[in-house]
Amino acid sequence: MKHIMAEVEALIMSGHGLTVQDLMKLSGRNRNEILETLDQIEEEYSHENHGVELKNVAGKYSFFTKAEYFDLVSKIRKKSVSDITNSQMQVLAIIAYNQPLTLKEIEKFRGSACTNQVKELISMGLIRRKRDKAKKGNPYFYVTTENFLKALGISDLSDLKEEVVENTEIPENVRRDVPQES
Amino acid sequence: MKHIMAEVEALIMSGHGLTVQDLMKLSGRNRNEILETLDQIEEEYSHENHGVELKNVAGKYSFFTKAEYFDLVSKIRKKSVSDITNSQMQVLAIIAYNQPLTLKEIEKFRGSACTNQVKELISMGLIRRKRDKAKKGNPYFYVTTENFLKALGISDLSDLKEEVVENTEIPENVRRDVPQES
Amino acid sequence: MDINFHSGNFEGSFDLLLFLVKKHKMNPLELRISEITDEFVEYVEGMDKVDIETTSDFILMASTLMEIKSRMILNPSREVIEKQEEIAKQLYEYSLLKETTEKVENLYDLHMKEFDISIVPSFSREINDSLPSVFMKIINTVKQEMNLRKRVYRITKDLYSFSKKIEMVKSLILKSKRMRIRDIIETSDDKLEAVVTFVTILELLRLNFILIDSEETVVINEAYHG
Repeated sequence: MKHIMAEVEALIMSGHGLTVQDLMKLSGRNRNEILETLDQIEEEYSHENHGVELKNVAGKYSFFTKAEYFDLVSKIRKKSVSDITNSQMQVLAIIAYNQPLTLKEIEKFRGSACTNQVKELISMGLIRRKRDKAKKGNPYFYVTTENFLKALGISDLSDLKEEVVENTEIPENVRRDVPQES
Repeated sequence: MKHIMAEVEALIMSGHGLTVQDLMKLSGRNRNEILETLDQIEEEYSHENHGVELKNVAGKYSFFTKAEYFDLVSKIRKKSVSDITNSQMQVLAIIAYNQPLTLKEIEKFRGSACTNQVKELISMGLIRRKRDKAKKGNPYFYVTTENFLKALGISDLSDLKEEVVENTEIPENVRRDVPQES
Repeated sequence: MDINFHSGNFEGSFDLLLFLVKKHKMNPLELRISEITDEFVEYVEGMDKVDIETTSDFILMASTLMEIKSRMILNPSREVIEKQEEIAKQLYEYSLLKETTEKVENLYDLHMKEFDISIVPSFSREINDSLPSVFMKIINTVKQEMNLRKRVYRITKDLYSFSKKIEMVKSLILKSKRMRIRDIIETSDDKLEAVVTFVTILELLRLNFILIDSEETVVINEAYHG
């Protein structure tokens, strides 16, 4: 088992984001072996004697320096920071949680106009619009992009949703009654 | 002591070869602390459950994948320098000889488009782009990397530069035309 | 509990409602309006009535709550229960949204502080991963040659463009028909020009202008030149 750990570590550290599939193909191991190994590596690097950690971002595994060493690492590395305003963040959250949504639906959620925020978020590459040709009137829908997952450092949207529902502290039996947004 | 380990690990993993001096300056730790930490990290990564190791190459500390995983890791390095095509080499030579150059300037030299060659050369690590904020329009410039020199078997260009500067026969105004490596 | 809230403390009436629901450890979906209406009204009365637009939202909510509360006490009809459920559902959606916004913000801020890393493959083999061996060989020859002559290396930025170099090398080869690669490269003044010269040779090979005779010699391609 130890050798798999070393193999997967070497692969991820020298690759630029590898999926479980990539790792299976490269190492010739099966899915369970890879998943188990990823867990072990994640566990190992979560210890405080490590300054880097394993993350699944948009389905791809990479190592990142831990946020607590940001000040230190930023002395040698630069990151371009794009500031997101509160209102943009709100619109982004509405789309993230309920996508796909039309502009009208977003505005209904928020209770006010948000054309500007939507435009800005598109130009930041965090959301994009798509057209649903099947629907009447060919309306535009807004959805989050892969860049959104990358900006948040999460593997997929379910990460976000699960945690949110857990945090709202609603008992299991009630939660099931909540109307599910598609 | 654990935190120093994490600090040094984060720094070395995100840097491109750091000296003990660099590490002292960046972390604010003294020489002994750094040396001891480097020993600990080296020890830790020498275990067989790790696929990478800490190495001191010419006084600079970097992590490398272990030799035994070379074959595995080389499967993901699709872009090998030895696969360089003639047209890529042409573009490389133009950049090497006239750097820094914008994409437009490279294309002017060559008389045809070379976006693809430039991209491939970047992915091979032979050139990189940098931005000149002082210039109008913030254009990207392309320059060769240290990897390029390594691939050529010329470890660095500094001997060339030194010879130019040392030679007093060269007038000031010519010296200023010497392209500076960053 | 301090009730001197300014309207700025809550972005909207749902914020205040959610605050009270949480304070009473109530589940948003099992909202019991009668239990929190008085408090809600108290807060709204304590507000600065400066921002009419914001406060009107609170006042509207307060009156809705009061209406539901009184009707619940007097006559808990199906209609009024549905009204309460409607507010409960909206409140739940609002709390999800608030939670999501916070979560997105936190994740974004956190990941902003993380740098991706990438490790160089095993360094001993790395050196083998280089330009074609013939290139290496020639560059090394040039290096030795130049060290020997201790030339003055002056890098002039615009001395040679690639096309000029091609013409130079072409005429050189045309003259002698057959040349050692090393001799062609040696016409260069410095390392970087040597690179350009070598690439020129490769380009002429690609164009079939010349052919490789042995590993170190090129000849004019007679077929090409008719």
